[in-house]
This record gives sequence, C-alpha cells and structure tokens, in this order.
Amino acid sequence: MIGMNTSMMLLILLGVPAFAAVVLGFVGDRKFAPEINIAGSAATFVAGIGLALEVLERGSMLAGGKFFFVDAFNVYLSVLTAFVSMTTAIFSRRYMRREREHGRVGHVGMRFYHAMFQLFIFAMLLCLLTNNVGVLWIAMELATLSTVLLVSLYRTPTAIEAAWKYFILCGVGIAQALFGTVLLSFAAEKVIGEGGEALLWTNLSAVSGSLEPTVLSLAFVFLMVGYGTKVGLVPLHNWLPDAHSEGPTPISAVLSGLLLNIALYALVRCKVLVDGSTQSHHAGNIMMGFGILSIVVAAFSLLRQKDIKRMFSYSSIEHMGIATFAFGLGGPVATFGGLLHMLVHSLAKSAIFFTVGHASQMHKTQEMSRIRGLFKGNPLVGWGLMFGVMAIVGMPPFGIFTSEFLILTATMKDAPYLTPFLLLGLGVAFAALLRRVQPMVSGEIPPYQKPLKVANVPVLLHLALVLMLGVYMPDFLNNWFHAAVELLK
Amino acid sequence: MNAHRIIIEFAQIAVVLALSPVFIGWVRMLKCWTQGRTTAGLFQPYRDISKLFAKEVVLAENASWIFRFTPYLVFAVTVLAGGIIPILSAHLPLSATADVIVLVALFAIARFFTALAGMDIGTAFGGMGSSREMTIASLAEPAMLMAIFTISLAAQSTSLSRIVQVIYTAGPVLKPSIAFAFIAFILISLAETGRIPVDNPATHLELTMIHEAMILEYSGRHLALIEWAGMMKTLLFMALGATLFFPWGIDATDTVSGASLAFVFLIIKLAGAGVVLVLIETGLAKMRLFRLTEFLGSAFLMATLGMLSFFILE
Amino acid sequence: MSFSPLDLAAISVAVMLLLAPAAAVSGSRTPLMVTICFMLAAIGSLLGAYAGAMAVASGSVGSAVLAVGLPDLPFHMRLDPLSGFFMTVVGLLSFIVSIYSIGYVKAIAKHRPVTRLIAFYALFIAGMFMVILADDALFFLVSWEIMAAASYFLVLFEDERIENRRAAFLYMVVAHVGAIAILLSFGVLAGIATVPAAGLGLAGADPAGFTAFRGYTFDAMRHANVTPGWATAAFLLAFFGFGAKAGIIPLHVWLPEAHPVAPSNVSALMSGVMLKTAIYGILRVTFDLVRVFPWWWGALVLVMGLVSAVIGALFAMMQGDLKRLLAWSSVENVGIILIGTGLAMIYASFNSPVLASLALIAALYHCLNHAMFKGLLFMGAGSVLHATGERDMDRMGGLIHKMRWTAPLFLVGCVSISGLPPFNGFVSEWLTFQAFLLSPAIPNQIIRLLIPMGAALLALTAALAGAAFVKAFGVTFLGHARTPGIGAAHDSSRTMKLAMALAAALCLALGVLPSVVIDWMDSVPQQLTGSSISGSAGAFGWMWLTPVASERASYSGAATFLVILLVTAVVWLLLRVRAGSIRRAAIWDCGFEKLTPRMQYTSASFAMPIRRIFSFAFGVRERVKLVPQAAHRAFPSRIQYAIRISDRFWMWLYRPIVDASFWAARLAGMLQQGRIRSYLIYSFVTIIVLLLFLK
Amino acid sequence: MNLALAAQINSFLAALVLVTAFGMLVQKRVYGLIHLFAWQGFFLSLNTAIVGYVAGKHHLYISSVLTLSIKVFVLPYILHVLVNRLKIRRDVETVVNIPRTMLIGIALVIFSYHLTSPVRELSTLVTRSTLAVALATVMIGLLMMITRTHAVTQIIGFLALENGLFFAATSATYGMPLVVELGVALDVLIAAFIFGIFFFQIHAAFDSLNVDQMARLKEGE
Repeated sequence: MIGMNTSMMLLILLGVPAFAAVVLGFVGDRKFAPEINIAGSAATFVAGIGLALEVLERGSMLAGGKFFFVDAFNVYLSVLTAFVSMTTAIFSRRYMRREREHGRVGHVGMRFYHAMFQLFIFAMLLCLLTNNVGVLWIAMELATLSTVLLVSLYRTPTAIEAAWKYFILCGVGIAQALFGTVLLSFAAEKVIGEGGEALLWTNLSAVSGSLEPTVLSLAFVFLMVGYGTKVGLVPLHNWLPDAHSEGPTPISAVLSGLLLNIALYALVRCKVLVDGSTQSHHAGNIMMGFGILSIVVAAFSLLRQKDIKRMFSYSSIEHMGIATFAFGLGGPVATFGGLLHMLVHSLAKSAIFFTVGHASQMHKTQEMSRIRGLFKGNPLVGWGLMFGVMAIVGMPPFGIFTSEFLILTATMKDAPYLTPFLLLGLGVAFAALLRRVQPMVSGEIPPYQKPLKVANVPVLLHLALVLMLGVYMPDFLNNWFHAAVELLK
Repeated sequence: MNAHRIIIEFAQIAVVLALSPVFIGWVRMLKCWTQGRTTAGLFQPYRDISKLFAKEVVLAENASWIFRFTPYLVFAVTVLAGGIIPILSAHLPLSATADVIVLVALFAIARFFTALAGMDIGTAFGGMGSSREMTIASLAEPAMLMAIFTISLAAQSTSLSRIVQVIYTAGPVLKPSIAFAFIAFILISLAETGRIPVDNPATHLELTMIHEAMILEYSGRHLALIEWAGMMKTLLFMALGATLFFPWGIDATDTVSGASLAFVFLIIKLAGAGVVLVLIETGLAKMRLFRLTEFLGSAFLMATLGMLSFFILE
Repeated sequence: MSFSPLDLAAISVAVMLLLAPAAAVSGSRTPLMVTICFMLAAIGSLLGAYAGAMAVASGSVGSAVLAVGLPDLPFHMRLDPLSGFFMTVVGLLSFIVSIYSIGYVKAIAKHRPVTRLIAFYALFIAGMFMVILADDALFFLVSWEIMAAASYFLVLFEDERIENRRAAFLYMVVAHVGAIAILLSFGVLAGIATVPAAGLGLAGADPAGFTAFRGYTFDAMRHANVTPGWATAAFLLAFFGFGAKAGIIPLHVWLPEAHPVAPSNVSALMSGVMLKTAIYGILRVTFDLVRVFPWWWGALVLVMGLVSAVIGALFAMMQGDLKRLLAWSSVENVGIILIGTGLAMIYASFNSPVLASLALIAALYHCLNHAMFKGLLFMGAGSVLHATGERDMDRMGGLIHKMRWTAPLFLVGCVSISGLPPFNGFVSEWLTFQAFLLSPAIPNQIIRLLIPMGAALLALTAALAGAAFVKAFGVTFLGHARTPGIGAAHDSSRTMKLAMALAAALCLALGVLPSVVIDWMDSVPQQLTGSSISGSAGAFGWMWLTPVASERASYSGAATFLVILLVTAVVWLLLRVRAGSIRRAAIWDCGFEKLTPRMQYTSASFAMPIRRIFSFAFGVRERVKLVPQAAHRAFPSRIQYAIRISDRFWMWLYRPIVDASFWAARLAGMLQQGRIRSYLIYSFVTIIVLLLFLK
Repeated sequence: MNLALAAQINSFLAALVLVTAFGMLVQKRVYGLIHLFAWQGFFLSLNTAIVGYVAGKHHLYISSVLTLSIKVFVLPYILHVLVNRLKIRRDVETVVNIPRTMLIGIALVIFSYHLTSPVRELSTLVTRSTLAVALATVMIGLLMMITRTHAVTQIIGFLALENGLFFAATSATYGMPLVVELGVALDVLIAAFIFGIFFFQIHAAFDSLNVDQMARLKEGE
C-alpha cells in the first residue's frame, strides 16, 4: 500500500465491489461465482485495511476533490463493513450452494444474488465514505433497492410480502430523509452560499454553529423519521422483522449486521450538525426516546417469536435502539459505548445469523419449535449459536457486555430515570432469547435433522473478535473511538 | 485445676449414674401410691437394668453398625451431660467444656442417633417413632433454648456454672422472667424426657408410643444402656431445673464437704421433683400428637414472655 | 524467587482459565485425560486456597492492575484478608471436589462425552476466584457472569432432560437479573454518588468524561462520599442482586431446581461455594465499600436470613429428592450465614466493633463449615446417585450395607449440618447464638428486645435441619431397600471416597479446633470492623473457645469429642469383657410377621407431622385415590396417594411477573398486525407528533 | 420575465401541483391516476425550467428535462405497460369516504403551511412560498399510500410523494447539486424497475394487487 495515495485507495475500495458486481452479473450461476464473490470481498477488505492504516497514520482527510471524506468514525465502519461482507461471502458459498441444491433458488436468482451482494457492499461503502449528504442519501436508497429483490429471492408469498413492505416503507421513510436533506441544504446555502458545496458534510459541520436552528430542527424530524426507518426504530420498524427473516440468511446477516449500522451512521452524522446548530439536546432527546421505545418494544416482542430469524431481527431492533439511545445520550462514555456497540453487535449478530442459517438448513425450517439438538447434531452450529446469543444478550466476557456497561454507566450518570427502562428491556430480551435458544441447542437430535457441512471460519472469527473486544481493546481501536468521540461531540 | 474438683466431678457423674434408676424407681413408687397399687420398690429399675445387661443381645438380621453404635453413644453423651450440669458443685471442671447450648446439643446428638437407630431396622414402628421424636424435638428445642436464654440474659452468660453462681448470689428473688422461664422449662422437660402428656414411657400401645417405638428392636445390654441413659436424662432434666431455678444448697464454696452437703440437698430436691412430676402425670392425660403443637407452643409462649419481661420489667 | 499471595492466586486463576479451552480442545474423552484435567484443577484450586490462606494469615493486602479490560478501566485485582478468606473456602472445596470428580466424571464418561463438563468446571472455578479477586466493578461483573454462565452450562449438562433445561433457564434468568441489580448498585456507588450528576445534555461538554471510570474501581468507592439515600439505594440493589445468587427467600426459586439437576460434583461447588461468593459480595459492599450504614440494613439482612433459614429448613424437610433436600438446606444455611452477617451489621452500626467481629466470625465460620459439609453431602449424594441411578429417596433404603464408606462419611455430613457437637456445624451455630445473646449491649431498646427472638427461630431451624437430615440419612441409607434395583448398588471409586473422607476430616477438624481457625481468620474482622476477637477467643489455649470472656461462655470441641469418645470406648470395652454374645435373628417388630420394605416410613410419611404442623407455609396438595373392590365397596383394593408440595412464592411472586411480561408482549405484538397501510400510518403519525413536539 | 411574474407563475404552478395531488387522492381509476401523475410531473418540470430561467441556474434545465422525461414519459409509460400486461386497467378501487380524506388533505395543507412559515421568513428566493405546497404534496402522497389498497396506486402515491420532494428541492434551494439530482433520478428509475418486477411477483403470488392481502407476516396467533 506504500506510495499509494488515499484517492487511489478509495477508488479500489469502492471500485472493487462495483466491478465485482458487474463481473458477477456476467458470470451468473457458474461454478466459481461464489469464489469470485469471496475474492472481491476479500480485496475490498484489504483495501479497507489499507485505508484504515492511512487514516491511522494521518488522521481524517478529504479525498477525491472533497467528494470523499474519511475520519475515525467512518473508517472503522468501513473496515467493519468490508470485513463482515467478506465473512458473509465465505459463509454464503456453502449456504447458497445448498439452497441451490434444494431448488429454492434458480440460476437467475444466483446471478442476481451475487451481483446484488456486491452492489450492496458498494452502496454501503459509498454511504460511509461520501462527503456529500445528498450522495449519502442516494447511496442509502441504492442499498435498499439492491437488497429489496434479494429479500424476495425465494418468491414465496411471504417473501414477496416482506420485500414489498421493505420497499414501500423504506422508500417512504427515506423520502422523508430526502426532505430533511433538502431543508439542510436550504439552511446551508444561506451560510455557505449557493453551489454544490452546500451539501458537503465537512463544510456543514464547519459552519454548523451558524446554521439556522429552526430549519435544522425541522430538518432533523424528517431525517430522524427517514433514517430512523432504516435503522428500524420503533414505531417505524415494522418492515424490519419481515425483511430480515424472509430473505436468504447471508442477506439477513448483512442487513442486520451492516445496513442498520449505516443508517445509524447517517443519522448520527445529521445529529452532529443539528446539535451544532441548535445548541440544545433536542435531537439527542428524540433519539433517546426512539431508543428506549425500540428497546422495550423489541424486547417484549421477542417473547412471542416462533420464527428464528424473525426473533433475531427483533433483537437487532433492540440493539439498534441501544446504540441510538447511546448516541442520543451523548457524552464521551455513551458515544464510545455506542460506537463499540455498533461494532460488536454487527459481529455478533452476523455470527448468529450464520449459525441460524445452518441450523435452519439442517432442519429445513425456520420454526424454532422444530429446531432441536444442535449441540449434539453439529457442535459448531450449536455452540456458535449459544455463544452468539450469550454475546448478544450482554453476557461477559463478550464485547456487547462492555459496550452496554459503558452505556449503562453513562445513563446512570446523565439520565438515571431512564435506567430502569433500559434494564427492563435488557432483562426481558435476555430471558426471551435464552428461553427460545436453549431448547434449540440442547436435547437429542430429532430424526428429521440432516447433517450439514458448515462454514466454520466466519462464525469462529466473529465470536473470537467479540470475545476479544470484551476483555481487551487494541490501542488503535481505542484511539479511533476516542477520535470519533471527539468528532461526535 | 485442683484435685478436689476432679474428685467432685467424678463423684457427680457417679451420683448421676447411681441415682437415676433410684429416681425413676421413686417416681414409679409415687405413681403406684397415687393409683393405689403395690410398688415394686425403689430399686426395681436397678434390677431391670442388671437383668438386661446379663441377657444376650438379639439383633435384627439387617441391623447395621448404626444400630449397635447408638446405645454406646447415647450413653456416653448422657454421661457427659451429667458431667457438665452443676448438680453438686458450681465449679465443675467439665463445665467449661460446654455451656447450656452445648448441653441442649448433646441431648440432640442422642436423639439424632436414636432416631436413626429407629429407622435402621426398617420397621414401620421405628420410622414412626423417629418421625414423631424429631417433630417434637423441633418444636421443643426452640422453646427450650428460649427458656434458657432468658436465664442466660439475666446472668449475662450461657455458662452453666456462671448462671448458677449468679442466681445463687442473687438470692431468692422472685423475678417474673425467671418464673415464666421456669414454667416453660417444666413443660419442655415433660416433652424432652418423654413423660405424660407428651409421651408415655410405660406404654407399648402401638400407635401412641414415641420414644419406645424407636427402641423396640433393642435387647440385652444395648437396651440396658438406652434405658439407663433415658433414666439419666430424666434425672438430669430434674436436676437442671433444680439447679437453675433453685440453686440453693449447691456447693458454692468449692469444697468436698460442700459437695457432700449439696448431695443431701439434691436428694431432697429430687424427691420433691418426683412428687411434682407424678402430680402432673396423674393430673393429665396423654395428648394426641397434633395437640402437642399447642402444648409446646404454650411453652414457647411462656419462654418468650419471660424474655420480654426480662427486657421490659427488669 | 518468591511469590506473593496475589501472584499465587493469579497463577491459580490462570491455570483454571487455561484448563478450560485446553479441555475443550483436547476432547478429554479418555479416562487419562479426565484424570489429568481434574488433577490440574485440584492443583490450581489448592494453590488458590493456599494463596488465600496466606493472605488471611498475614493480614496483608496485595493489589495489581491487569493489562486487559477497558482502556480507561483496566481490570484491577486485589487480595486482602476478606478475599483471602473466601479464596480459601472456594479453593479448599474446589480442591476436594476436583479429586472427587476424577472418579465421578470417569464414570459419567463411560456413557456420554464429558468435554463440556470439564471445560466449564474449570471455567466455573476460575470465575469464582476472579469474583473474589476483582477490585473494580467491571472485572467483578465480568467474573460474576462468567461464573454464572459456566454454572449455567453445567446445570444444562444433561440437556436432554426437560427439568435440567427448565432449571438452567430459570437459574440463568434470576442470575442475570441479579447481576443487573449488582451493576446498578456499583453504578450508584461509582457514578451518581460520587460525581454530582451533570445536567442532561451538559455531559457532552465534559471533556474528561472518561475520568469518571476511576469511580468504578473499588478503591474509589471506598473513598467516595456517598449520601445516605444513595448508599441505601446501592445497598438494597446489591442485597437484591447478591441475594438472588445466594438464594435468599423469595429469590430462591431457582436454587432447588438448579442445584439438584447439575452433576453432583458441580452441585457440591454450587451449593458449597458459589453461594458464598454472594455472601462475599454483601460483605464487600457493606463493610468495605460503604462502611458506614444505619442499623436497619443489618436488621433487613437479619430478617431475610431468618426467613430463609426457617423456610429453607421446612422445605428441606419436605423433599423426597435427596439432592433437592440438600439444595433447600443450602437456602437454610445461607440464611444462617446472613443471620450472622446481619447481626454483625447491626452491632457495627451501633459502634460495637468487638461484637460485630464475633457475629462476623460466626457468619464466616459458617461459610467455611457449610462449604465443607454441603460439599461432602453433595459428593455423598453423587455417590449414591452414581451407585443407584436414583435421586428419589423413596426408592432407596438400606444403602449402608452396600456403601460401606459412603454411608459413614455421609453421616458425618449429616451430623455436621444438623449442628451437633463436636462437628463443625455446631461451632458456627453456637457462635451465632452467642452473637444473639449479646444484644443487651445495643442502645436501641426495641432491637435489643427483638434480636433474641431471632435466636428462637435459629433454634427452630437447627432442630428442623436435624429432622431433615435424620430423614435424609435414615430413608436413604437405613432400613430395607425399597426397590429391587438398589440391591445392585456398590460403593464409589477410590478418589471419590478419598475426597469425601477429606471433607469429613475437615468437618471434624473445624469442629474440634475452632480457636485455631478463628485465630487464623481473625484478620478478616480486623479488616472489616477494625476489631478482632482472637485475643479473647483463644485466651485459654487451643482447646477452649471463649469468644467474649470465659465466664460469658466457653466451649471445647476437642474436650467434648474426647470425652464422648472415651466414655463410648470404655463402656464398650467394659461390656465386651463380659459375655458379649450377639445373636442375629429375624426382625421382631412387636411380633408382626409380614413386614415388607414398603411398610417402612417413607420420606413423605416421615415429614408428615411437620407438614401438618407448619401447613401454613406450604402449598400442599394431597390426593388419595381409592380403587374400590367389586365385592366390598368399603374395602378398596388399591390406594394411591399423591402429594405435591409447592412453593407459594412461585404463585404469588413469579407467576404474576411472567404473566405481566406476556401481557406486555401481546401488547407489543399489536404494533405488528401485518397491514402495510397501518405501518404507513405509524410513520405518518410519528412525523406529525414529532413536528408538533418541535413546535 | 421579471421576478414578480416568475413568482406568480411559480405560485400558479404550485397550485396546479397541489390540485393534481388532491385529484390523485380521490381518483379511482388507474389510468386516470397515471394521467394525473404525468400532469403533475409536467407542472413540476415546467416550474423547474422557469425557476432555472429566473435564477439563472442552468443545471436546473437539465433537471427539468430529466423530470420531463422520467416523470412525464418514462414512468407513466412503464405504468401503462404494466397495467396492460397485468390486465388491471379496469380495476376500480373503492376509496372509502372521500370527503373525510379530502378534509384530512386540507388539514395537511394547513399544517404544512404552519410548519414552513418560519422557514419562509428566512428565505429570499422567489419560490419560497411554494415550500408549503411541496410539503403538503409529500404529506398527501403519504396519505394516498395510506388510503389506497392497490399496489399500483400505492406506487403512484409514492411517486407523487417523490414529486413533492423534488418540488421542495427546487423551491427551497433552487435545486440540489447536479450529482444529487442525477443520483435521485437513477434511484427512481431503479425503483421503477423494481416495482415493475414486484407487480408481477405479487400478482403471481396473490392473484391480485391488493396490498391488504399481504398480511401474513404479523405478530400474534
């Protein structure tokens, strides 16, 4: 990577998935398509690492004629996105092959799947790296559109229904975000002047203090509802359990693990601007409200789930609620916790979806009452699921405990009256998830369970990382987070 | 430690060993008199015991070592108890070994193992006896400790010799707390020693017996030891009552002659205690098992009242 | 090169932590691997116990900061007398149980893989050690939950059985709720109490936000100025959290479910020492972190202790499952420990450090004792389970003839736990009684009066426990075999017997030599209350225990033991010299001839009188079914009797919570009724509400 | 063309956009809806061109042309084709309670006006007063999606909503930067492609395009 400048690095980072999408569109359902998929994602990941090293060395920077902007906040999310995409690609090789064998996906579907997967990664990375709030919106919409048809890949009525809801609700939601963006640019133009620069985030944040507060708070409402729909905050969440549970599992993994993060990223970026302008905690309060509501509603919803992927989708809502709450609360500790939470939730949740995918393939159902005896049937899937759930419910020594600990401590300090709600949600979610997962992993192997070759690297890698983040945080990550906290102040 | 204390100690143990059958004999005599029967004499219990010692032991075929070990243990524990209660002297060397809580626990050991022995053979009676015995104990023990604690609080000690010394030096003063404790103590003694109205030592009527049910299968020297220990226990409770509530006459001077004098007083006290015991037993009928709750409950109430009046009135 | 106690403790933790993945990876299927793993666990535990004992003996404090943890809050470790004492308790029993496990787990390994058992076993012990060594809130909670999770997986070991799954789930949920409460408690102590709460929104302006983390070290909490109101909140939360782990009534529901179904070596550790970590937590928070507290905290602990003790003993008496009985008895014993703790707190709050020390010693001594005898009893129950495959006492009987070693060792446990001299249970109960009787020293009139009433309840508990263990031993080991399968029972393997013998020996030693032990552990009350009792307790040499003053009370376990032994021996010898013919004959039974094993008293019938007397405490459902004969309706051909004793707390407390949760879940589900247009309405309404909110 | 005239034309076109929005809210026939939608797009494109001319922003011409081509020709054409292919041209929706819907629509207009009034005070642009109409169009589009049960009408509502956004962008800030405009246009095209596929999928799976039938994924019994 030495000698390569940042623009080049960015070009590779964004170009590889875009190019891979095109290539895979042509390759179609050939035998080596999954390998190309993996190779593309791996190359993206390497480029992401390279970019991260750059940022580590030089701090945040602009590139590509101010079109791109890289700082501690988005670079870690980029690396995370590239990483989870890579592991998901590895996972999906075995998984999708199996689905193909079962005849759930045709060869058009496979072509589509691979191409859209890469396009989706491209859209997410673009979302993260662009400096333009408008492009951010476009990329977000692109990310939605590229996954809509993946959700309906199986063509079952429920899958189509889920995809339709995903399409309409997110479309409407994100349209609200566009209205918010328009208002943002309206406010910016008065300060920065007309022209294309008014939507550049770096410019906006530089002048955020002098932006008109009334417009910005109006804009924030629309941005909140818009991106909040994509984050899956209650009561805008209704598409999420459907979409995350009906699509192929690799897509569920990236939707839950990555796309929600990206939406939250967009929301937080906007919140920083609004806070700078209004000099009040209104935006934060709204986010805290949505966060708490999401945590509590999602936690109680978990109690009555029957479909395994649907249940974990609700768990994603809950965790996004936690992260939103943390960013809404503000303050270094909570923000640090929120950043960490995005990271570990993403790793843990995608690991869970990997195991869930295998488990439902083994039993040919997503119904939890039919999934049994995973410990005995396939220790990796069983224990992976168990530890994944242990992680996701916030058991130490996994990283989610650490982030929740940070968020809780900050809450106790700054908003003690909200702690009970937070804890109520966490406690109920704990009981609800454990109640469902325990019978699935334990017991005897049911007769209809079929053995399966599983992709074990992604699960182990993710869980190991989550475990590591629970007890030890590398210095560079700590520095990044601190820098990001500084940015989001 | 002085030599004469050790002499007194052994003397006291000997007195307990020797006097207990006589005391039972005395009680039986009194009973016969009240019921207008001829008596078997004061020393009939001796004759019973020695006859039992001479007899061969008939052991149930499935009796385990618990069954054979229990008589010795029960006997030993009772002897130890006899060594720590200040009957003749308030300065017994063994008294420091154990205070009044230990004393209660010593009787509990005996009961624990007797109950186990009762279950060892595997008869219905044995289990029944054990079950009832442990039930009664679990009600009697708190009341017993409550009564004793009342006195301990007054004496600021749980050490038996200390309590006796304190009460002795205080002289005969009527304290409501002590009076309540005394009534509670009498009631509990009846339960602990297996007398009417709680248990009837003379009965072998299948469904009413408690203590006897546990030791039904014993014979020969094992039975002798258990019987003897039982007699000692009765005597010890009488002596304990006498010494805690009416210590006067006990040897407070810490001399052999004082102890001899205390022996004379002891005989008188025991004779009186026997009379009281017989009066109670003749006056009351044996209770049903589940009415014992009320009986022991009132004992507990008395002890509690004693403790309350200690704090409130004294 | 010399190691400090803390180094040794850290090494032992490291051994345990490494053993877990090593066992998981190596597969540990062969008997040799099992032996090696448990030998290592035994060595590690012994090391931990030794380190703890050293720390207690020297009264020294060692602390260290680890490289792991959060960047702004690395893990802190500290070994002081209090943690040293609990290290010793945990390490000692873990050592014994590890030896026991060699034989026990090898037997299990014959018919199922045991990798999981070994790995989580090591992790469990490591977790307990770390809980005790932790010196900041984060590390404490991490360790606490590792301990909980490891034990959860151990309870879940035989996961094909529904009762294991149910118990494990219940256990984990209660444990987690408890952990949340503990977290809150630390949060109160560290966050709210120390730094004045920054107004909402202003927190973002605090550039040194991360410095607040220093408040999360125990050291900072020690020096924090906590307002009484917040301190009370912290205490109540901590008491709730630790109480959930200790199994205090009414947070006990999981305990009688989870402890019995775990493998017996694990039950031994869970009941024997895991509960003690909760006691440790209570002591740590009250005496060490908060330090100054009102008397009613102690009164609360005392009352909860009394309630737990009595109800625990009553329910123990009612159980027909041997391990369940032992589990309920753990509730009882935790109650007794809490009684001592509560008394200590009361005395400490009235500025009577000496009396507080006495009560504290009583509590700590009972911790140690309970670890030994409950460990012993669970190991014995494990041997019985292993030999017979039964946990139901009503299907056993007569095992004393088959298990020549296990029976007497189990008996030692029963005698100890029933509080009979000269064994150890009596010493701590006696000390607790002494602590009760010192109440006149309290200036407050009404407490002075009420405390001795507690002594009566303690006496009741002790007597009920005695009855329960007569039943436990009597029904299991004595009499005839109630089912034919029992006849094939055999005694356990050598390592199991060795471990039980070790525990039994310790039970006796702790009972006979209390002054030596108290002399050793005296640095703990010294640390917590600033006063010690060893000066008076051992004033008359090792044989005599005189906690306050010799004229106040004295006890010599050794003398009692010797005299009983002597008299027994002398009488036995005297009688042996004479005749000594013993004839074995058929059972007499008042001449009844058709005795069958089914006529024996069962555990239910044994408990009947007490069940009747204390019927108000249980939810009893008895059902008698008569199958009438065709000829004579009056004479039934068969009678079926079924009894179910249920815990009323479940009905009164837990059921409503569960119902409310599902009610709320239904409510939450109503948000999602499937019609996309409703969802659009949500979105629409949300925007409008937010816009109105903004106005 | 002077500014006053431009403002008048602008206002007039805004009124027309609003009227078409209301028209769509109550129009029952699919074809009628498509036509109304095309008209709305046309007014929008005209408006953009005029604003571009007045403000001298030449990139607005591009976006005007984009609007014209996509919203007036491409999308209505696609919708036409789909309606023909799916044989739903005669589908008539039962729109419940038109007066009430209209009242809510009017309330929304007032609400939008109320909301945007502080923004209007701040603006110096000629188009500033149309922001309220833009917001109202967005809201009415959303309302239409709520009241209609047909998948095609829902999509048209969605597109009308998008029109409102576009209108807002033009009127509040003289349009977004070109790259954003192009991106949004691309997104709309992709969306059109996707809903096209969806209509077929839904039709195949549910045998009708009534969105209320799609209510299998829900919580509860």
